[in-house]
Amino acid sequence: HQPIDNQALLSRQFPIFHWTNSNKVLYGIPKNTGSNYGSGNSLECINIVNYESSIQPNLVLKSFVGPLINGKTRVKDLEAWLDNVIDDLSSKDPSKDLTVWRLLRLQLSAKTTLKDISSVLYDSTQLLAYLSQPLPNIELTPNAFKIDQASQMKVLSCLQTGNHNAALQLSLEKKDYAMALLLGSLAGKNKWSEVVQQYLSQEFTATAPEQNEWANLLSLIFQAFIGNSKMAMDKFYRNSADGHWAINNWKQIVAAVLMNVNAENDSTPSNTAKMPLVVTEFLLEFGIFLKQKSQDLAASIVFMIARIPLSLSPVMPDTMFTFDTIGKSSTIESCLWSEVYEFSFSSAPKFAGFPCILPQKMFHAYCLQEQGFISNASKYCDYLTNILKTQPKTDITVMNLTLSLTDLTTRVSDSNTGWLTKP
Amino acid sequence: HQPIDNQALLSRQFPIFHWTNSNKVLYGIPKNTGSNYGSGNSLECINIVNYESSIQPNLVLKSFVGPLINGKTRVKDLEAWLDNVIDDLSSKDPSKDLTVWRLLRLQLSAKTTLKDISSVLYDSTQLLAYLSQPLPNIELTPNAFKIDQASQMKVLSCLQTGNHNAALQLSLEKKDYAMALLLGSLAGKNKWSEVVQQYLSQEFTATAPEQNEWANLLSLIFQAFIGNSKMAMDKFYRNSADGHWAINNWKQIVAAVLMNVNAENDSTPSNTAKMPLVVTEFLLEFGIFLKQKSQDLAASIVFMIARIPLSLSPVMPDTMFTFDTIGKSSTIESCLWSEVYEFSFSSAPKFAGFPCILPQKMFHAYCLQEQGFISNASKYCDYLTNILKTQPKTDITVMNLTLSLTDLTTRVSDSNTGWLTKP
Amino acid sequence: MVAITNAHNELIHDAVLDYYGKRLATCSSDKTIKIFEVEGENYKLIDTLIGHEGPVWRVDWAHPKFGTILASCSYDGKVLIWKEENGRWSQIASHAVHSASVNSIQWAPHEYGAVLLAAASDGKVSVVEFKENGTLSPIIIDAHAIGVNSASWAPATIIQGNNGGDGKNVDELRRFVTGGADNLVKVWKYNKENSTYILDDTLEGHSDWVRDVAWSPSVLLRSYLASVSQDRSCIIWTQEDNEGPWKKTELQQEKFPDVLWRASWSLSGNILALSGGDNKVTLWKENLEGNWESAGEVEQ
Amino acid sequence: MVAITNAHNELIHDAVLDYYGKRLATCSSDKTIKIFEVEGENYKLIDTLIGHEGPVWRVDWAHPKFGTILASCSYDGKVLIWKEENGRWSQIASHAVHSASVNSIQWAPHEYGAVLLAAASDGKVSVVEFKENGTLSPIIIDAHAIGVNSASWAPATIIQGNNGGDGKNVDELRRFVTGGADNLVKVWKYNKENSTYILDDTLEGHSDWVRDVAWSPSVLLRSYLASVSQDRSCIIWTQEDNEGPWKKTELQQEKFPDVLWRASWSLSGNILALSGGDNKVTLWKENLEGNWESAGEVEQ
Repeated sequence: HQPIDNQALLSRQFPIFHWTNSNKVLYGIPKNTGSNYGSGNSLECINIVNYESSIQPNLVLKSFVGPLINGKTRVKDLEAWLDNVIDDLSSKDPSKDLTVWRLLRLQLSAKTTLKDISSVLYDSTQLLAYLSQPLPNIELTPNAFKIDQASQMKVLSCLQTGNHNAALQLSLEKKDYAMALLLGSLAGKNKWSEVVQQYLSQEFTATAPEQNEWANLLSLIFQAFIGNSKMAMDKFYRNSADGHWAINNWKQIVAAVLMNVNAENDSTPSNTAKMPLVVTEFLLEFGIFLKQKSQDLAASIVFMIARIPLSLSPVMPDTMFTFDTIGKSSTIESCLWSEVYEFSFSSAPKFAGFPCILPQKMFHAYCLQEQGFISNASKYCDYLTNILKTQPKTDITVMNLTLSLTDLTTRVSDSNTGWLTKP
Repeated sequence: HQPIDNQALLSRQFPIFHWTNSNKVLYGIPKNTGSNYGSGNSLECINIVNYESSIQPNLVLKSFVGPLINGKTRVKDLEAWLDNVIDDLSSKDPSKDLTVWRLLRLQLSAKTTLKDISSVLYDSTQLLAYLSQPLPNIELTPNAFKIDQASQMKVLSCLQTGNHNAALQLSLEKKDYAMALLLGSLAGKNKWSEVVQQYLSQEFTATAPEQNEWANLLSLIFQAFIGNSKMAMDKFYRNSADGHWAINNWKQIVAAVLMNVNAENDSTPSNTAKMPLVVTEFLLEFGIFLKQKSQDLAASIVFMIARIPLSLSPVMPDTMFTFDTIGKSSTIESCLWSEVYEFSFSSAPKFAGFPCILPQKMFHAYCLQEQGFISNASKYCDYLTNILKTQPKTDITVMNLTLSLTDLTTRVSDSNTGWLTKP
Repeated sequence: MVAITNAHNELIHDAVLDYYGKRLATCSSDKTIKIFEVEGENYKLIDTLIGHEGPVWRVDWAHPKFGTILASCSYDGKVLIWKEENGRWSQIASHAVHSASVNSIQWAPHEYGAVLLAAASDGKVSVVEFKENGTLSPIIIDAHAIGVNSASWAPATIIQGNNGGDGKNVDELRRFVTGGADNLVKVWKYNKENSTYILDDTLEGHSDWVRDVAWSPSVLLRSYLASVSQDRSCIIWTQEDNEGPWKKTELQQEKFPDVLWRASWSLSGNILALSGGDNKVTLWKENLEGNWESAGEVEQ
Repeated sequence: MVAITNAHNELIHDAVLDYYGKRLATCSSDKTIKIFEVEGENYKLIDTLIGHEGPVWRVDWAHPKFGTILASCSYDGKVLIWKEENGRWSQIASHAVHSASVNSIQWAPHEYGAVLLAAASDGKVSVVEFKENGTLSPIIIDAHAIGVNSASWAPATIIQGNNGGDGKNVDELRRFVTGGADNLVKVWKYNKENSTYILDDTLEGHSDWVRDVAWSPSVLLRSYLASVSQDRSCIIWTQEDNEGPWKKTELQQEKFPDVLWRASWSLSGNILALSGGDNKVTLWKENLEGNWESAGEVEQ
């Protein structure tokens, strides 16, 4: 391109576009008549049209059954709306990732299990075909170790003298992991975890490049359930190949862990906080890893599954990462998701909402007014007025939101009165 | 021997012996003058002597610090008495089995651990010499199995589809017990126990006659801690060699199990009822086995360790065996043991004693009077009078004991008054 | 310590102290019974009771509440009751239902009244109650056809009642044990409906005449019987809770050197004393495992 | 739908509806400003405002609480203030501090008062408050030496105070952004102590003149700036919580077909409209991953 002639630019007719206070837009677009230079070419037409004539309104926003008020909004209506959105989106684009929508839909129901959530992340039925294939009939040749009788007797004597450590050490020296695991189980939870850890690190190291990454997953599942998730994440942080595999397959990873919460633990509905502690730990550590690798949306989904509240506080004491939005907060989906997610906590005792999503709710209200959905915008203004009353008046965000709400409320009521001129 | 001449017997002077109501005995023993036949040989001397001149009084009975009354008897005194008895008995006969004495001594203390009890049953320090011997440096050759990679992937897929059973089955088919144990641990307590059971039965069957019986013990320890004691006993019931081994080595067996209660579980004193459930189950099942094999005293010791109360009710719902005495109830040791054992429960909340040992306490009182320990006998009469008042009057045993107590009390007060004739 | 020397010139078959330990009765082949007063280390012959026409086998003092009363039994087939009143002894009753030697007598638990159990070589035992107004008709039972050598009362025991017409929920259980020349030991139980004692159990084990049986006075809930025999063995019989089978335990594996003659339990039932033809009085007690072990010997 | 045709014969540089959507002001290279009344589908020319001596670049309506007031800026270096009273328009003030073309004007958030921000080719921006009694001395700042093409106010924001002498715990944060012929975007913040605006941040990224800057009115806690440039790119700048570094995001990887001229955020800040030399008005919004995607195009 040739260098710009700044002066010449002042002689060009550029398109004009302005948003207006009512939900109209003003624009003027010059005709394309070949050469754009020269005076005399002025704007033939300045148009003032409704927002929706010019810009495709967001139908999901329009149909949303919010504001979601506990005790007032019927869960069935919200569920039906979610089902419709899911149907719509998937029929328009079958490849679109609808994970958050499906997850929220599940989280509204008290009957949802972790296995249901697992299936949303990853449909493991695709594995069934593979599973039904018979394995090649490999003849079993010994390739591992079981301790000899003399050592067995030593192990017994160690136990009789109450020396678990010596018994374990002996089994591990002889690489009899089955015996070591049994001994570990006798010695209590910590020792058990140590033995599992040693077994996995010995037997599951990806030594060869062609070593299947998926062996990682088997190891990870075991580590998650012994409460070793933090240590298991190390590999992902330190080894970039493993880290990439984890990022690319995060759904299968989370799905695999969730699928293995056993029946004893999974009798509680998953939209309560009664997930086994080791699973919550795993989700937190994995979510933080994803955050670290800038996989924000994935991390958000993981935190949602862990039922972490939206908040400006770090998700764990020793991290800086927070979970305050699902997806970029300036998108309408993110606003709707936040509100539905918040609503899914309604039945939690003494639940007072997520104060950190107030700006998103205000943004939601602004978008409603802007796109011409005045009655919904009005509802949101009332809703937000009520919420702000319950918030501490000295909170800076509350003050700013109050100002914004005043402006919006004025704008909304002006829209409603049509063309009356103010004095 | 020639047939007895009944008539001739009537012409013989036999020794005469009678007990008396006061604590004296009457006897007359004819002289041995070669031929015992013929008339004219009469009893030269009829002696009336104090009990203790003729019969060795029971010094343990004499020194006993009973009756043991909660709040009145000082535990220190009882402990000192036990220590003295133990010293005495062991110095007189170093080979005498003092297990019950030592156990009772331990059970009076709140600081006693299961490991202490284990050491009383079996001093495992004798194993330390054996343990310090280095093992022959056997080169490790593979003699066990670890699943191949393809199977590993299948296992992973099973887990992803939530099919624990298939994953387990595969590992077991491939005889990878370490993997199977890990999978079992994921699947919950019951599955874990099943896997352990299968592992033990496959890997620990005594196939060859020279197979070390002691492998049984290792297997038994594991089975006890997975709550499989009932099943573990089967082997002892069905196989007479194993059964004999169990009877002959019951102390080492119980000691081994107790020694392996891990620190997490063993922080509670063992004279409370807070033993891990699986250990109590083991002790009950093993005790019942010993009872079945008529090893009553051994069974009693096992039940004591399990802190089963003395009672006429079966120790478990599905058995007929009871634990109502430690050793034969008609012995003085048994009486003292019952009372000390009962006393060791004093600190249990709302403890009302063991009604089933009332006859033994009465018997104890009778023995005291008989052997001339009149002031102690008197204390016991008062003690029993108070206890019987608290018992239901319509209880048959209580009625009978009340009669016996009346007789004894009369006899005791008669002893005290010496030679006064009753009108 | 008192030593009464040369009480009789002929065989002395029994010597029994009374309840208070003040009176000693001895009986002998000389057909007499001697009563001594015993005080501290001294003794003094009070009376010699004459009445029996044959060797007097045993004497037994009644419970003091009935007075100072003694029973005796003899080869002459009679049971005589003697009483001391105002320092003087007299025969107050005679019980002559047996047609052969009466070999043992024993007063019942005093709660039953003045009841006497006698065992005789005519094969019968008799239970006779002496009432204030004179004797009641005795209950006579065929016990061991060839002859009964000994009979011993069980302690008075209360058992669960039948909730019969009398409305009470408890009953008395009255039993005694006999040993016979048929080598058997038999247990008898009182039957209210028939007002007699019926056979409760027959215990086989001895291979010769049973010479003495003794029922332990132990307050434990297990009944112990001791039977001694000319077969030179002593058998202990035990029963749980007053019903069910009797369990047989040989006192020891080997036979005694000579015949065993008498058995008696200490008042607690803790120790069993046996006297035998080897001129020993041996003492026995049960050990923790339920076997019987020596508790010593009474030395001369 | 209203279509105002041939408002001017020469280039129309700006056309802005008032707060109520009833008045439309257009300005042109013909040096005039035309005021139209718009009602439903009809419009009517009310007045033509004459006063500028060069092309009028932009007009901006003040908040109705100040009355029906319009500001205009021109190549002639002047900023003129016009007011409608009783249906008649007149020029009520003139702001002539700049010595070259005034390229953009924008009234401040009405909470600040009747405050106007002007950016001029003399390299300065001026902030002038119009009081009841006449103009206050303007604050003049050297912004971009070669020339300032655009300036845009941040929304009125309250922040934590310093707890200074005035006792309050909150403060007003007044900021605006400028775009210059030096290719830079600069953020300015009011400093109370010095009563002037000082440079808060300098944002490099464009490779040619920045033609327009727009501060998003979004109520979210993140500040968004859009800058468009002759270099045919649009850059979005974001800052968290009013402090810290600004993060730079290219609107799209590839350049636009022609220069970009104007940028404006919708009132919610949800959508960004860009107008450019390719005669298109394109709409943009952020997606879930934080990238910018097309939200459509405004069709003629």
